[in-house]
Amino acid sequence: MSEVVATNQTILVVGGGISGMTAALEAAECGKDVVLIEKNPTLGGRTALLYRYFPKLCHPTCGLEINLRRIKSNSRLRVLTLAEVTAIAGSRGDYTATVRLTPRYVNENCTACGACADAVTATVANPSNYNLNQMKVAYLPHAMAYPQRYVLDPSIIGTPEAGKAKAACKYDAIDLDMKEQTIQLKAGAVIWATGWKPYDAAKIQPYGYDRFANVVTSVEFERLADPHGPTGGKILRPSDGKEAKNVAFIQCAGSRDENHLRHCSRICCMASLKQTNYVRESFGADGKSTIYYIDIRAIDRFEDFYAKVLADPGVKFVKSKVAKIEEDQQTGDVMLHGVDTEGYHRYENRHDLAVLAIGMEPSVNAADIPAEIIADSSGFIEASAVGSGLFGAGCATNALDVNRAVQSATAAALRAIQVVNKTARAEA
Amino acid sequence: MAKKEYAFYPGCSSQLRGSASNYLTSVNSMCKTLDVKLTQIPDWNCCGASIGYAESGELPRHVMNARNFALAEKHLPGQDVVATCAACWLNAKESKEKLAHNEDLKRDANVALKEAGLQYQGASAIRHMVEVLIEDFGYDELKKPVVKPLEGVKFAGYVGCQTNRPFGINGESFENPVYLDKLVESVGGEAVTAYDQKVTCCGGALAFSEPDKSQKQIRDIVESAYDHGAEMIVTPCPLCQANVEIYQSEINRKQGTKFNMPVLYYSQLMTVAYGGSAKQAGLDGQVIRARKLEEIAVKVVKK
Amino acid sequence: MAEMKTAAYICKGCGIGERVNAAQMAGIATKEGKMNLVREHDFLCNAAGVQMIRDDIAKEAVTHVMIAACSRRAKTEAFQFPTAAVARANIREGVIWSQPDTPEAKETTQEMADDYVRMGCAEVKKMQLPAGNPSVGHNKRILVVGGGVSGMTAALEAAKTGYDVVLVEKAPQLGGWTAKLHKRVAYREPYRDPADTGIEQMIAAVTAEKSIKVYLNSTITATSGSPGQFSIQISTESGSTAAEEVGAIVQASGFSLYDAHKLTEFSFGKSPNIVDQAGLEKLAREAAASRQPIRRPSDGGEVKSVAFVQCAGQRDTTGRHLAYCSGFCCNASIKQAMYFKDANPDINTVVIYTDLRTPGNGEDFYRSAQTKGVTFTKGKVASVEPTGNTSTVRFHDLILNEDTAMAEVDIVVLATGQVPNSGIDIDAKLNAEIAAAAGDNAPLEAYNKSQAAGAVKPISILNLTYRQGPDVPQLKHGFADSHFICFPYETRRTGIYAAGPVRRPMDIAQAEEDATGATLKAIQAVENAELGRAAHPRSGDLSFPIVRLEGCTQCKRCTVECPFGAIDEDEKRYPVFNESRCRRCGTCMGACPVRVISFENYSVDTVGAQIKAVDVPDEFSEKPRILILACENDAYPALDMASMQRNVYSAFVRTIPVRCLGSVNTIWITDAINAGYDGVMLMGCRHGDDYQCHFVKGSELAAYRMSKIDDTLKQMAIETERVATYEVAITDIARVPQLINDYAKVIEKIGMSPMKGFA
Amino acid sequence: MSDLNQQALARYTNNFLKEVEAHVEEGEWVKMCMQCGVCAGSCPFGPHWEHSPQKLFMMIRAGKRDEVLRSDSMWMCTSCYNCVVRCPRKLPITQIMHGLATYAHRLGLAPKDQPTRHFSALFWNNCIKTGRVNELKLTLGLYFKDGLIAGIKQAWSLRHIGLGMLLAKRLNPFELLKGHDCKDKAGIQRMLKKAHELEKQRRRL
Repeated sequence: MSEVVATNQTILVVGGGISGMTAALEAAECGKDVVLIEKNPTLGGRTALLYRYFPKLCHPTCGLEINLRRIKSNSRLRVLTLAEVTAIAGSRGDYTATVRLTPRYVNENCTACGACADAVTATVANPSNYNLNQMKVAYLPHAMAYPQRYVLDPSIIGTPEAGKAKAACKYDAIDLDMKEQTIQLKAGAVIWATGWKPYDAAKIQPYGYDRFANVVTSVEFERLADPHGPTGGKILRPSDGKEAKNVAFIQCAGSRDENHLRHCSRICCMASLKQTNYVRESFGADGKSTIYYIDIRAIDRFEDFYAKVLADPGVKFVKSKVAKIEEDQQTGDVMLHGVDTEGYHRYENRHDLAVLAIGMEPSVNAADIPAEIIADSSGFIEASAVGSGLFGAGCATNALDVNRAVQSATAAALRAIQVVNKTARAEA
Repeated sequence: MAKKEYAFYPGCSSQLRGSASNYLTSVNSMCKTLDVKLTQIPDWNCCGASIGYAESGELPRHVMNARNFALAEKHLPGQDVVATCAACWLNAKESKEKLAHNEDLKRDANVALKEAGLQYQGASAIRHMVEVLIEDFGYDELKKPVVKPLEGVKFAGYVGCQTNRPFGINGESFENPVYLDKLVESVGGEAVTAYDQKVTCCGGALAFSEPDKSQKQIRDIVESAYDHGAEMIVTPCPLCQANVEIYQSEINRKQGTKFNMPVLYYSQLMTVAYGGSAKQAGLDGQVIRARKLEEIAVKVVKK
Repeated sequence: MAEMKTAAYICKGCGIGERVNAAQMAGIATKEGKMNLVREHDFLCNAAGVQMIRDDIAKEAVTHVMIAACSRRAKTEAFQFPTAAVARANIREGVIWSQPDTPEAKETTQEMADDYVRMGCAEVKKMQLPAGNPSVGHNKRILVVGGGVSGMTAALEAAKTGYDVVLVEKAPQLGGWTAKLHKRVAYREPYRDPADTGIEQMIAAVTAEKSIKVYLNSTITATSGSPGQFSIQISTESGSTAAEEVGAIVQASGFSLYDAHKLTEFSFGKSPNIVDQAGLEKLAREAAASRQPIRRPSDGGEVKSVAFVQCAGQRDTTGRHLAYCSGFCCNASIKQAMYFKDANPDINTVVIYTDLRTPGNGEDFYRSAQTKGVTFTKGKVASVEPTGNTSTVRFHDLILNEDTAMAEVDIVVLATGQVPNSGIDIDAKLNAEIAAAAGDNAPLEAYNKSQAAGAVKPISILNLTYRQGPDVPQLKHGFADSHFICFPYETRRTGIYAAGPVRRPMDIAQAEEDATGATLKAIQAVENAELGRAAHPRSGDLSFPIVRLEGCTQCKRCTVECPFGAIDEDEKRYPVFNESRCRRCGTCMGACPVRVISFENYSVDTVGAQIKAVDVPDEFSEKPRILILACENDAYPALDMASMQRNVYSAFVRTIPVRCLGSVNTIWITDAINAGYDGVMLMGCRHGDDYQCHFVKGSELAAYRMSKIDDTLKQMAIETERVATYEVAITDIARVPQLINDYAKVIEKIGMSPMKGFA
Repeated sequence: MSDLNQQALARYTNNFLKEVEAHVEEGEWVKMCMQCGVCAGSCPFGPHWEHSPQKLFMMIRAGKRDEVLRSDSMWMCTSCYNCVVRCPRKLPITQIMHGLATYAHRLGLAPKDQPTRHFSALFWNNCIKTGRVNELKLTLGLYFKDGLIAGIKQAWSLRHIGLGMLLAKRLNPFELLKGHDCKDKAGIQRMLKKAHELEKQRRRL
């Protein structure tokens, strides 16, 4: 990895999700040298873990395929995975980033043939499915993983499992002696695109996410609908594997709430509207969805999509912040308690599954960003702070949908180019 | 362990032959074992309770509590004020917070207090006895003096409202606090952790004015305890204890149920576990006798 | 061009060596493939293997490389050889991972592998290394159309990046809508109060920037050329026409406010006290200028009560008004309510909404308004009735569930929406012409009639001289936007990027971000154009369509069907290709009935040869052959990933990836049928409203063409089932194998093709 | 003007909201409600409320003074604080409900026969008389609020409860004559008298 050369005309992009990939590609396709840093073993970020996008119901992996092809064919763009930026020193036009590289224990010889995975027996929770299922300790993160190279879970190093994996590899691709290393990279500008994470649902105590098996988050529900997911795309509820035909969607789970996230996470309404389609897709007329909401925020042209769902007889809308969820300890069903405030109607509704439209928070706490940034009360950073050569992109800057995240990333790429062009002109 | 001293605010119901007098009895025994010295705040007065609102208004309510603080500051300086009654604790704590965050309110309160020759600074903290046990001792410390573990007795930990909301015990959640379960386990009892009515309101404040409505609450609370196989209910709140215990017969009479579920204070469990007698544990104060505890209480401890 | 020297490399890694007979494949490459050089390797993608190929290219002068190993999607970087034409035979995912590892399957698996080697050899021999585009443009100036916040942002950002700018604004001054605002919505921490627009400073910056040339009072009368070489005609305020050369265009033509007069129930126009949001901004600016509080327009009386009617003429389900939400209006009304509250807290300000939409930190702005005493009520407004100097606002309070009213309201503000200034909608005519080119004239006649009947024609923004029409294609509701979620700037006119509210309803903050992004794309376009490189999604592709005009029949199909309007027509109706506009999808190639259009590395022959190379067993073999033409963007990856999951499918299929289903020329189908294939499956992306085709129209056009192929088949006395088209998504890892196996059963049912042995 | 217009004059104006903000404890929070309804759904006595808290807040903003102040809804509050801990806008709803009740009581608009209204007043007066609550007098006081006969009936119907408490030594019949009290009763009275005066000024009553 240390062969990565970077100068103060290089653009460093931190985060390999849709925003980071976009920023990196747009800059590289303008002819700039870019280094893309991702802390996970694969690029793709959160969108790679979504089944469909609203409002087109198209598939995130479709766009990922194109972006990966762009990355593979662009020699100006270098990608470091399992890499984390621990410090950024310097100033606009002249930064030095310290990057920690975590060992993958698999080198570039790997052909992704899968022999190591066949050989090992131990399993760990699978983060690509939000830990809803287990995976082998030698694994390809997911079918679209890039680099298309296996990973050994660090927990098996020094155990017989590691030996099994090594023995199974014909291509000398497994290197158990890999050590963590730290490298320094120069950069003229930095694009910070570390994205978002779902708010910790267990903190929303009245909904009992930590107590009731059949209360899941919207991101977990995406995995249930995805053919690559833990249920092979069948919407089965966790408690007993029963088909979840009657699903409750609870909006503002963490968002718009001074006890949790003060901001509105923007995407959750659309995500739930989208997910009602999964329910109908799977169960047809038997599929019933109920959306409990405060305000449906289907901004601009998304209104069309909202109108479509409104017209669906299988979907009910209840203007209410659900007060609490109880579990029917016999059946495992969830009972929702609350009041429909449009005319004051009290309800106690039974559902197979409750999906919390979980809020977005920045995945890296502003305080932990190893550089000078300006953050707001929710921890989102300013996209273009005056005088700085570090630019925010995507959901690190605000709660954004994919389309807006990509716009933001494209804008960030230009801002970064402006810095390195200046340096280039100065040095020319 | 070193002697711990607190300014004690027992509250009206704990007074001699008051509805929670047995609470006080057991607290005293428990504290004796734990080597805790409780000194009553001289001439303490009623907290005004939440229900007094119709005529109290804001300032008078806070002044009532400010008086108790002022007395504690004056006579027992440096000592935390400890309440055993949930309502006393809540109202005192609420007043303290209000007075701390509203200078005008504090000034007015002191103008009123002056009439009683007192002054409020806000020096002493207000804590519930449960906080003292958990924070100043901790479950492991509380385990040590146990000589008669309450083996085989199933307790439903009924937390109720006012020790739980809006302030609650540090580190506990509003919807599923577990400190009573932990206390039960630390004295060797069996906690019914799946008990799902632990934070349901017993309607205590309206027990007199809206008996039917509050008795419906009590019915849910007791029924669920039975459903989960509990033999007794344990609670930290005298109002909850009184309501949930004494109205069972009334509910039986009206609705033909056969409720006979003892309702105890955590302090009674601990007193018995620490080897205290039924009397020291105030078990004679039960309207519904806690036979199993009484049996344990009379058992001779083999040294 | 150096003479062709071909080499085939057979990899035995990842179990290929164990599952199939590599030596036999090598033999086929030599004998049938006629490869000059054939090598087997145990582990072709490792350093040694790759070096071997590099050496052959360097020392043995190999110009054409055929690699029989894993899918072209795997080890892409390792097998990149810039100086050689490269074809990949997909033996791993396409054969051994898609077939069961059983003795029974061994024979058919080997046949598959052998065929893919044959196909790879046939393809590579027809390929040429792209020589690059001869007619590239070098102009790097950026034209910005529109002098509002979006346009000025684009101009300033381009200048900052070191590019010259020409900015054309139709109004006599810069500033657009923003210049008409008193204040803007809070856009940064603490999101509490209305903020200064800063428009004057922005205008000053644009005026002061030497690299920005500003035309005011001017419109664009003609835009011709292509990225790197656009020629612009500008009619200027003096009336004279100026000419400018630019390399790329940012269209920031903004929006118009929806005409509130259409909202008769709200009595707009019946009283000066009923205004739209722009109207209130005007009042606020005048008041601020005279240091007075906002007064009642009708009589200058004191304002005691103001009502804001949200979604006025928006989110309309009756079809009479705007169907969409403009997104910015809730925050705008909150801001305007603050104008009053900040001046005098005793003024009643009531915002009547159905859903309050303040995403992100807008929630803080909403909270701030509540703190200031703005009342929000969820209700549906029925009517606004002016009487004297006040109005009564009747509405249904959705919370209290009752019909109610506010009386003696001094000012009523209607929150109307944004209507994009996107020029002329070209698609109606274009679709008619596509039909006409395919022999169906009805739609075009209908269209011409409607025009003759005097359908209102909006004014064009760009006046493109493109054959397909004067403006960029529009999406639903007239927005000149890209349809893509992942690729918001990929409009259908290469080098022309829409920015700001013309793309989607948006507020100032979003418009600034959007314009900055669009500017990058414009800059990228001029950089690519200079190098003759394709833009997204085939970024960096140096190939371009080459036409043999001598064979052309001027049928116009390529010129009307090109999704990117890359092809114009000369006076003799011959196609004129603008390579820099081209996105290399091959739709023109698929459209051409006489097959005179091809790319150097992707042509009628590169695919045709593969089809013909397959060894088709005779009708008694009970081994049908099914050709799959699969979109390389979605269907082909789906097949790969199905194999990664070891989802088994029929051994009778032979798959060829295509750039887009739009590039499929019907000759390939007839070739296949004539060659004795028993069936053809076409797999492309979803088309229609929510199309997923990366080239927008490709899969739609393919479906259109295939709907016509049935007649051809009937003429050949072939069952129509022998050609089937499928919409396939990249996630269909279980469905695709199922489709294949079901189709194999269909073929089994209708029996082997009668055409076998005639080829 | 139609009577709808007559009403409409008062509707959705600040008047009543401002009145509540001035005179009701924590009243300044009413405007912050966003009508999510979590309070309504969280209340254990919810089914007994004619108007839920969030609806009361909307009614205040809509200027429905009489309907709000004459309502017995806020008297249903059990002070369980469920609404308070769940409110996404952190409104002190319990206190607001008490505040509204207190205000309605002061204005004499609260329902005459509202039992909680009666008990609440009784409780306060009981506890300030001696500085400490006299449980027996309090109880009996409530029973006999509707006269002697009704009281005896009530007491009789609940006699076994009293008996149980008596046997458990948790009820003292002699409290009727003399119960617990504070020594400085006089001081407490003076203190509260002052406090009430100040309260009047603070709430501009």
